[in-house]
Amino acid sequence: MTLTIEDLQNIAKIERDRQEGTTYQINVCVAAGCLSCQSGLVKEAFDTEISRRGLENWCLVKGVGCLGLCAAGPLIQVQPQGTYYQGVTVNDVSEILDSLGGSPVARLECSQHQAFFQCQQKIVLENCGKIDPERIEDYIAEDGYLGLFTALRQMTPGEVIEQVTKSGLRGRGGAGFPTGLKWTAVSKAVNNTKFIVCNADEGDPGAFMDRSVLESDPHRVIEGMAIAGYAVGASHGFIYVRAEYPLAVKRVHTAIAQAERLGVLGNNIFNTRFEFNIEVRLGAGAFVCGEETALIASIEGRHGRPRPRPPFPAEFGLWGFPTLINNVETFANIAPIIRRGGEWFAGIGTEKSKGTKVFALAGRVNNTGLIEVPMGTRLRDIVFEIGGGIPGDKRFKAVQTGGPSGGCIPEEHLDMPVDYESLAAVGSIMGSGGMIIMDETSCMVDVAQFFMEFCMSESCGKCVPCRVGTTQIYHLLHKISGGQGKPSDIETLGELCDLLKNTSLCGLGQTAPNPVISTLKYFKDEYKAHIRDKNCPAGACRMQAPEEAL
Amino acid sequence: MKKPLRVDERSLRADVNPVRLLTFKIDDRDVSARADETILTVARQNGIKIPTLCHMEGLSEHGACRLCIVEVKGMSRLMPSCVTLPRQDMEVLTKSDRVLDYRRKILELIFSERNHVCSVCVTNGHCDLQALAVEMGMTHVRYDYIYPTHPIDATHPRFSVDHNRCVLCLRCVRVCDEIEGAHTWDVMNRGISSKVITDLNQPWGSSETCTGCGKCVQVCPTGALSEKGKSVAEMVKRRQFLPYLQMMRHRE
Amino acid sequence: MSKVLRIATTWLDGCSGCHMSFLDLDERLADMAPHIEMVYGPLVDAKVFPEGVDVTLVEGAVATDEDKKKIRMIRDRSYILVSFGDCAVTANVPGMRNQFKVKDVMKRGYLENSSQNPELPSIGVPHLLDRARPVHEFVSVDVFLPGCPPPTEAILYTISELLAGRVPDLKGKARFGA
Amino acid sequence: MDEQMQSAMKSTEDRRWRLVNRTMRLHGHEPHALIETLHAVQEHFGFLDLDALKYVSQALRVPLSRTYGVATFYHHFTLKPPGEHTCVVCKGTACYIGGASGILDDFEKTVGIGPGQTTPDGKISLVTARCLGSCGLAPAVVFDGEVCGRMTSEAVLERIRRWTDHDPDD
Repeated sequence: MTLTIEDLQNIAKIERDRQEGTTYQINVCVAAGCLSCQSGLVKEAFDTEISRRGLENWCLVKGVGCLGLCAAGPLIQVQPQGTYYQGVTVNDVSEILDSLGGSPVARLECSQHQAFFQCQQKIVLENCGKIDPERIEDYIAEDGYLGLFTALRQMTPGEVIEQVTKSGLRGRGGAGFPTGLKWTAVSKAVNNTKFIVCNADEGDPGAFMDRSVLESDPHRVIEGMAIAGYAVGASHGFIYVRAEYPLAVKRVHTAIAQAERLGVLGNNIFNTRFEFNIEVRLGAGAFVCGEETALIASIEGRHGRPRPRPPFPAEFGLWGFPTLINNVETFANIAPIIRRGGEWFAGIGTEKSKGTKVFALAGRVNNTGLIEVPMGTRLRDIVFEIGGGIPGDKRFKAVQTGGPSGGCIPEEHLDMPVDYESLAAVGSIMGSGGMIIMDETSCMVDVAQFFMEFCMSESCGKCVPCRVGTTQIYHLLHKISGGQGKPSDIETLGELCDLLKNTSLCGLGQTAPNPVISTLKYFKDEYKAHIRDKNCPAGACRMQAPEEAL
Repeated sequence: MKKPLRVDERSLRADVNPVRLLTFKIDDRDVSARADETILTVARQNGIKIPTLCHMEGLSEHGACRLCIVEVKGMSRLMPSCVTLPRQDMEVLTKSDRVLDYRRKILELIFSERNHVCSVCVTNGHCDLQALAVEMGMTHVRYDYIYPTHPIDATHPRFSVDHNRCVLCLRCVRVCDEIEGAHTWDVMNRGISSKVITDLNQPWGSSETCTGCGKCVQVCPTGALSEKGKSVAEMVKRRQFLPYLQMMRHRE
Repeated sequence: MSKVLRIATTWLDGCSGCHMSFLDLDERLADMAPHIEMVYGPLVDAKVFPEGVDVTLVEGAVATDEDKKKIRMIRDRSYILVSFGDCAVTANVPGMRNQFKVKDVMKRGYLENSSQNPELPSIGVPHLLDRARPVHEFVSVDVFLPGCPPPTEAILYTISELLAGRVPDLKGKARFGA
Repeated sequence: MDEQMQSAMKSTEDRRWRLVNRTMRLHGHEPHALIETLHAVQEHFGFLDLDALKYVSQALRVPLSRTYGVATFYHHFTLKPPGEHTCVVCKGTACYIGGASGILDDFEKTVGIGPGQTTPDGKISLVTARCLGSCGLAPAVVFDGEVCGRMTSEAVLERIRRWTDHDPDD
């Protein structure tokens, strides 16, 4: 028995009726951020209280994915009004239930009209905070798997790729390679066996977009992968996800099982000859496995050491077979593109960077959390409007994008639009979308040292420039931040950074110097103060006594 | 239940056509090559010297020491010649100032990494690393030495391993896996803590899988792997077996 | 050439082997004599390191607090500083203790391996630094002359070039270990 | 490990080994199941000991040295038994900016162990994580699997005191 479009529509209708059958709906965020603030207990308390009062047919409680404003967790949203409540505890449950039908509980309310909610445009996160991630029916009620149906029944693989190409979508994992080109390359590779890999090894410290998407809307990723499988001619997919994200792993497993049971994964999907299966593979704590060839090695059960490219995975990937590797957010964009057309997607964003981008705001900013904005949004708007500015009257110093491979952007460049090219022009990268805001209390030498320590311990150790170079750079930064640097160290730093960038084997080594290069460029005075005056202007570094100096 | 994924063999590279011939330039000289030959191979065929460390004729390419980097016109990054295939009309520079400068810095990084004390090394005078320093005109290391703590394992009856002198070229790992077929050696940890190990990081002498063939010792470029009982003058590595074994295995 | 080159030699943590190699110049020393003046070093009888030295050859690694003071003073008083031999260039054998703590090295050397009166030296000996390090990690060095010891020919070449007013280029002429 | 012990492991009544064997079976005992299998061993036993590595190597036909290499390449795997309680301090960027290094310093000063170490009595292990993805709640610390956000040194040490002074399991 295979699934038909009528079955799909039927499931959607039943689900919508179920949800619209109650007057009120309370969405409790049960993504990792809010769960760690005990939102699980809050949801339980709502369930208990509602059944105690016998209101099951009047108010529906739903555990949903990330509502975005993690700083204010646990968050809940009451529908149909859309009222947000922040910092909700078990003790607030009765009061909120009492207020339904009357005026909202003012002391807990979190204005839905603030810039944080108003300035966003959601495609990837459209279902986050709306649907129950553990119920496939809820996803289907929001047009889920309609994209897969459209692709399989109404389009040829070539037409699918054409739409993706037309959309202008670029890889959301960091480098921004045009997705359509990648798909074309894999589809053209001549081989009966091909693989699809979803890279969910989100290793950038400071990024949690992929985790939220997998926790809040896993079916969207599965659907994107299946469409990709159809387009390039692959019947097997892997989701490579960090073991550090147990909740995401669990929800992906649940989602795959539901999809198999329903028949949107497996054989003869939607009565076609297309078959597609997905397996989950756990990462084990290696940032370098975000690199395509290291990721492949890891799925093959080996240590994640990259190999020289070419050949690219599109020709020679998993076990030597053509392999398409895209990131979670890239796959999450596919179903909407197929449903609404590439042109619709291409209408959003800037000339060269299309669509929206999810960012994880963290660091010294009021509204830490997850946001999605059109490409080309001004950095200043993200930090000061959506992010709500810097807490405690402190002065903004820099925003770090792209994680350990990215750079620190100073105030003078805040008015630039966020897209791939603009970020590269100021020495940073889009990366996967982590955005760390730093204020005057952050020392840029210390920050550079932090990132270099990261790269040093995440270097796989295969090629010399990265293995020894990161260690030497870290050693120099450590000396400088401890007040033991020599004036010539700045030049040596610059030389080593240049060496790593141009001679390292993989992307990790080639981009590892970026945080140092960008801080040297924009904050050289801070380096000089450490070396010449043995002083940390931000007061973050601990200087050693001069006698100890060499 | 789903069938477990079985992958019986690796797919072969279909993206390179070995029959095709092409011409390109190395150091302004016109050279011709088969499409599946690396820049390094073609350079050596034409008598152009490019220094190498992890590369070894007869073993798979590792592409990790980065000493064989060359400049390719139109590309900002330098390319390792041991794994880069030429393209028609490509212009390769093997001795530009930029290339020589980077190579020397990389060699200095290698020297700074471990405790290479040439004066008290059994391969002093027969060491690939030492020879590279002379060849590349490296008279000192501008980076601070790291001075890691590394043990010497002399538990094997005939050989010993001194990790202070290891450059992680992994020739030993490859020869043991690809030629001897034992895969006794591998690498543990990562980054600067990487270390070659036998079996479960146990003393070499207690390894169950080591056949004692000594191939790893012979291919080791430095004094990291050596034969016991050999004096400095005697510790010359014998590597003729490698092309010979290759030939014998590929005969009809 | 008219000017006489004022040369000093000194050794820090080294074995004096480099100085021996220097003496191996033998009769060529006599040829050189009219052009150079040895102003300081173990080979001549001068008590104080003089000011305004043209060339100083430094043998040995910087291993004690005294070495550290000395090399800074020498740098100040020398126009050209030559790192003379592997110990000065790489820390070589003195650097082999760097893997271990000074305390453990002393214990091993003076207590565990001593059959008579095991005792740690404490009077009149300089304090060991945590690590023995090459000279150029402390002061700037103009010429690096590696080798353990540097070959006599390389020493001759170095001095001849300096006499000719050129900075010697030792690339390919000397090697570590030697 | 001798033959006897191996067969004992394979047919063992120990539920944990049965689960590990099940993982290998699900992947057809293919060498590519190595990492998945090591995950299973660590999940059920808390760490990877040499006998387990040897057993997995043989069952999946993976060279011993490669198994050891893989087990030590990935930071998630540990070859030492963990303490009774585990405290994970996130060292992601947001947590670092938020003061995670101060927490680690104070932890070391008070409890006497650094990251990757276990107290001599085997009670507490301190681990650092690269990023828990709870950046919105920085700095984040995990106590025996329970993620706590916006932590301070005092709050962390208070939790640790509860573990050492009054262990509910005792």
